[in-house]
Amino acid sequence: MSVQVSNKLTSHSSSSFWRITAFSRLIRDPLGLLGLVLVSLLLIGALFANHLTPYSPKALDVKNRLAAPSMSHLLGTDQLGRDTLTRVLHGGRVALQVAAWSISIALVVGLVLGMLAGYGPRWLDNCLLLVFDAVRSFPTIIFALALITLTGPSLKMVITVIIVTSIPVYARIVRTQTMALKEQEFVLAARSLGTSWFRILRVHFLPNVVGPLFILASMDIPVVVTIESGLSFLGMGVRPPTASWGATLADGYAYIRVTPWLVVAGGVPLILTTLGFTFMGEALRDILDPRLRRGL
Amino acid sequence: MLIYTLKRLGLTVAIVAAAMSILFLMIHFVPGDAVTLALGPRATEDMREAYRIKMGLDRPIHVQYIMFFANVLRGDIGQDVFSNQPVTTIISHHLPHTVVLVIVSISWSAFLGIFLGCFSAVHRGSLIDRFTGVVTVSAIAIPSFVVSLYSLLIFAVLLRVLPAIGAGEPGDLIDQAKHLVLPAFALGLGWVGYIARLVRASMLEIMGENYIRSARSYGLMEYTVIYSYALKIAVLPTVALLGVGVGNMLSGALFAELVFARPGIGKLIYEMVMARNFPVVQGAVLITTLMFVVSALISDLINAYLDPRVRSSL
Amino acid sequence: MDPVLSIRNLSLDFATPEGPVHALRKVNFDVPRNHIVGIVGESGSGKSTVISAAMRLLANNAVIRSGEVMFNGRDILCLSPQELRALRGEQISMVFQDPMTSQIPVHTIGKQMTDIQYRRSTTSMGDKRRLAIDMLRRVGISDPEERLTQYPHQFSGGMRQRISIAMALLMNPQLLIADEPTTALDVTMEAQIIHLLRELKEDFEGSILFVSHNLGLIAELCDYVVVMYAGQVIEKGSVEDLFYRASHPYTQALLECDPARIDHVTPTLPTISGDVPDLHIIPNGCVFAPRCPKAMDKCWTQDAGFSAISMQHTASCHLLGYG
Amino acid sequence: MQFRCNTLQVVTFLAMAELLEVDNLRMRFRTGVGFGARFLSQEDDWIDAVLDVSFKMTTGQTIALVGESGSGKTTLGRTIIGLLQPQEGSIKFQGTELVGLGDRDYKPYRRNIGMMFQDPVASLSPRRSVRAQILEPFQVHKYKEQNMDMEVKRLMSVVGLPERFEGRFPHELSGGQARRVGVARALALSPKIIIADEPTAGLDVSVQGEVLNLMRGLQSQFSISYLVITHNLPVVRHTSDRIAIMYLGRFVEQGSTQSIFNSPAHPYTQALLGAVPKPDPKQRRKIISIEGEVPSLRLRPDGCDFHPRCKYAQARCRSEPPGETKIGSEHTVRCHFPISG
Repeated sequence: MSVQVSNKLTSHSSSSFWRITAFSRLIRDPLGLLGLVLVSLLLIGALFANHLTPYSPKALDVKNRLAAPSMSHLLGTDQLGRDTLTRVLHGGRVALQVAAWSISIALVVGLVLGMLAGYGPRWLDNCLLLVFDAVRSFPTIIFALALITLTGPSLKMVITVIIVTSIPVYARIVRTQTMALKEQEFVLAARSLGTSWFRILRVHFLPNVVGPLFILASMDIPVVVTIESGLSFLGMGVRPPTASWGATLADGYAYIRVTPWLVVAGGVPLILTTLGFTFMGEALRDILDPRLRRGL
Repeated sequence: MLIYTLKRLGLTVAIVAAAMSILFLMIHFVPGDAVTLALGPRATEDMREAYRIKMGLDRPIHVQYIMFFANVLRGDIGQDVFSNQPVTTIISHHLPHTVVLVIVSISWSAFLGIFLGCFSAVHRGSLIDRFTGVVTVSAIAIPSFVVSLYSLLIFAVLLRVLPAIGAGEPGDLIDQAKHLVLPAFALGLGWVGYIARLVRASMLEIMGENYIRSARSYGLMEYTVIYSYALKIAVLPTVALLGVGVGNMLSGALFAELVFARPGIGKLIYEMVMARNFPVVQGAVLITTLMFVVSALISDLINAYLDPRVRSSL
Repeated sequence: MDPVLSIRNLSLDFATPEGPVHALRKVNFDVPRNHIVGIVGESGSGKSTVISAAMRLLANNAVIRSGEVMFNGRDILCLSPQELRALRGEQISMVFQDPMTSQIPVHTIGKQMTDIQYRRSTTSMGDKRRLAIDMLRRVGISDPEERLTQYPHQFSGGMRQRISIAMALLMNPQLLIADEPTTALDVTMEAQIIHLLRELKEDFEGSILFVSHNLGLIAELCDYVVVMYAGQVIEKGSVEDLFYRASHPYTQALLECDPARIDHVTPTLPTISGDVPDLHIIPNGCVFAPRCPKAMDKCWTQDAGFSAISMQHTASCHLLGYG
Repeated sequence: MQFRCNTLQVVTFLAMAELLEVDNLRMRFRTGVGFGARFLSQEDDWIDAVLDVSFKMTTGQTIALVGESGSGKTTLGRTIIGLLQPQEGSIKFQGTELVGLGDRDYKPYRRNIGMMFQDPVASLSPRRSVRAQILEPFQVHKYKEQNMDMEVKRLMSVVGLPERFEGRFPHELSGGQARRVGVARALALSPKIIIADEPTAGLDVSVQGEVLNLMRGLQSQFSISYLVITHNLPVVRHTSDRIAIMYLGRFVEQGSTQSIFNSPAHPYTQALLGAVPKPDPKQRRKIISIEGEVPSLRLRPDGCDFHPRCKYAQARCRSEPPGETKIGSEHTVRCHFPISG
């Protein structure tokens, strides 16, 4: 018994040791540190959006419309006089919400389908692959537009579209990894013991597949944020008056010859977010799994 | 190569069929009434009934499914609700603008991307390599529609050096080219990053391969080793990626066309979505999907042809 | 006559996150002209590192601490990249372990073989092809004319190793380095390649530096043998010296362990107990002391240095110091 | 109930049935060329990786399957352990037919046959500790949880692994240590047979002896039978009782180790023995015993499989495949003109 305890202790301490070195290596990499800072700022901004500015994102102030940045409105106001900084902070909230929901759902479904395709019988693999490839062959935004034409725009539809179009990407990555693992001797060893396919997938495949997948998924956050703001830019995402970076950019586009500030205020946080997540994701990937290649 | 080509063709047909099926299912099972969508809420019940019969919507679903395929095979992908023109006609007016934009964008980004990727792989770890690394990652991370907006803001609104709106005068090639610069820049920028990084990564991987070590052990010129041997292998995955790139660019083109008011297929789709003209939207989705699948097919075949391991097989 | 290759006092570290690994320490040996020298050792002995250093094909994290690699009187470690390139292929050439990955997959054998001859600027393309064909025929490839238009993947492992040898010998080098050239091959093919190497050595009047862990192959092919353990040379001499008069306890143990050398069928095979030392820390005394059955007190504290047993035969062991 | 009956039958059969009896086994594969190629090429898309293989194994015996790459020795091992379903033939364990059993019926027999895979490290699940690897067989076969700690410790001490290795992961082990974990896992359910695929591949000479001695010790302790798949003839000579030489999926010769080494009857066996270099500079070979390479299974020659490389081939060898001929007690050869020693 005592041996077991001490074992757990050693294995636990070794894994947390590993996490500490990974973190310290992340902050020692300048770009990784920059990414971490940007992502933290975004998270803080989104979490405390209600408290960071005195304004409400929906409060109109028509007298002060399209104001340039000033001390009272740090990023100016939009065509309805709403405080742009407040709307940007709340827009970040929407973006993160969409990313969190859609990626986590797509990840789970993609993981299951990918492992089934990779480990299951050939016909199942072929069927799933065909569906994956068919879904992937729709240009994402155009597919989203067609779907939203039918249902009408909403945040839920944005999430649905992202889930549907990301599942094949994750599933294909998991499938490739599963196929590679399938031929490894440790899987043959497990099968020769009479291990059930479910146990093989759960005990032997999952831990090997999940790690790289998480890194890839974290690098997908910018893509998802881009799609959300892109659809909102087209008026196909969140409904007004909810704040979104895309909506701010759309307003800015409409008034681009009047004031550049709206376009700047909508675009800069979007760029910083995508850069932040990308830098952090790349640094993490290089630290944790340098051989990982993005399977486009 | 013959077998590979046939297999790849068969797969393409299967993918297109599957994609069409998904589209069909989506139209019929997603909540929302196609008739109301097509005619608007003010249409009378008679008009609705007439439309249903005209479109075959009164028939059983499997008949509709077969009709859908049969019509597409005949080249009939529906009619514009308002003008009653065939959708194909409308699309054919807009398509060339998009095709030109996508081809120009992918070309310049492939050209620059391969050069940058190769350059930073050869000078691995140097300052230039690190700088290129940051620039390329940033190029990937920044959404193309934000690039469109910002380049519009900077070059067309603030500096006024390039035209902002439209595709240029028909027949005036120089004017058309000028109108192409900003959209093609916005669309291609991210892909410069993608391609550069892919080429750099595969170059580095290949430079560590045993065959490069043996080539060096024979005392070959570094030029031969890098450009005739390593780069030739490193561009193979890039070629395969370009097909996917075209597909992704079709999405990006929608924003670029919208921002720069370029009358391509993306702008058409957006306008038709806004006008709730579903047959045109559906037709455009089909056409763009087909373009995606075909470009992936072409790039795969080129890739296979460049790789003697595939070319020399049956 | 001076040796074609002479490695003098070579010490080399690999930088790793856990600190430097002292992969080679004071390695000394010569490759005489027109002879075959074998380096034998187990995994981690540094035998592959020595030849990578000799070809200057080291990994990026390798740091040369001291020493020289003299080839025809010039130190390879001091050559400029241009001088090095002029040497490689033309005077020193190498055959690698894995034939399946040693040729460029996207060019024909013919193109690769004419590329190697780029320095023969006065030779016409047709002559270069003819030279390539002759060389392929020489290494036992049938229909060489036709084979020139084929790609590496169209050959089997044994054929590809023959082609590698042909490519290495194309410019008539004075020294051929072969790094475990038969490890990836089946035993019947191994015998053919070894036979081929011996024949070629007679034809080309060059030297071969042959690296292997297989004592059978060393005995079969080599004139001189260098035994390495944990990054050091521990014994060297003629092949007869090593196989009949092994003086270092490690060499003796290695010979004892080889099942092919045990005449009577035995249920229990001899082994060397213990593990190869961690090369992050250089031991004070003999590297083999922790596993040596004859280790004495001073083996743990003092380096033995080399003792000559005969003209060419030396070994590094305290036991020899006292004759 | 039925299962219990079966066990009883097995027990009564024990006295008369062989431990393992393989008869006329054939394992075919469809080659990867796929759908399109079948119409466009004339190549036969079925290949026989194992063909006409028959042998028997008794308790406590070590049989070595010797062959070059492509000889089908690994496929044969994987067929016997039930990873592949053969097209023809039978595999009987203590009289019970294993071919054609469903997964559920097969499972009770799996604990009787253990397997050690070729690559010591890669055959261990990369993210599981040594302890979890050794426990795996018990968990799969639903053994009760009690005393599992004891069991793991016992197995580790049997294979000579110190207890501190329990929490280590495969990448933290050396080849020899990983090999011991593999042995412990194969041994866990007290099997009667262990199939060992290249047990010494990738190990240094000084370490391979340790692994072989360990296997030998376990054999005398637990009366295990080994089926050793290998290409290493010098090792086989010391460790096995019987040898089967495989070429293109067939047993070309099988017999006791002594008779195979002393009087090889098949030209291929002779060539194989002749190809092993002698670690003795005085015994250098002047001629090569065999030319050419093992052909692809897809291009199996007519007649005798070996005739294109055979020094003694005659007209009959080119047309008529030889059957298995008995040339001594327990010594058979598949050759029209066996070499008489």
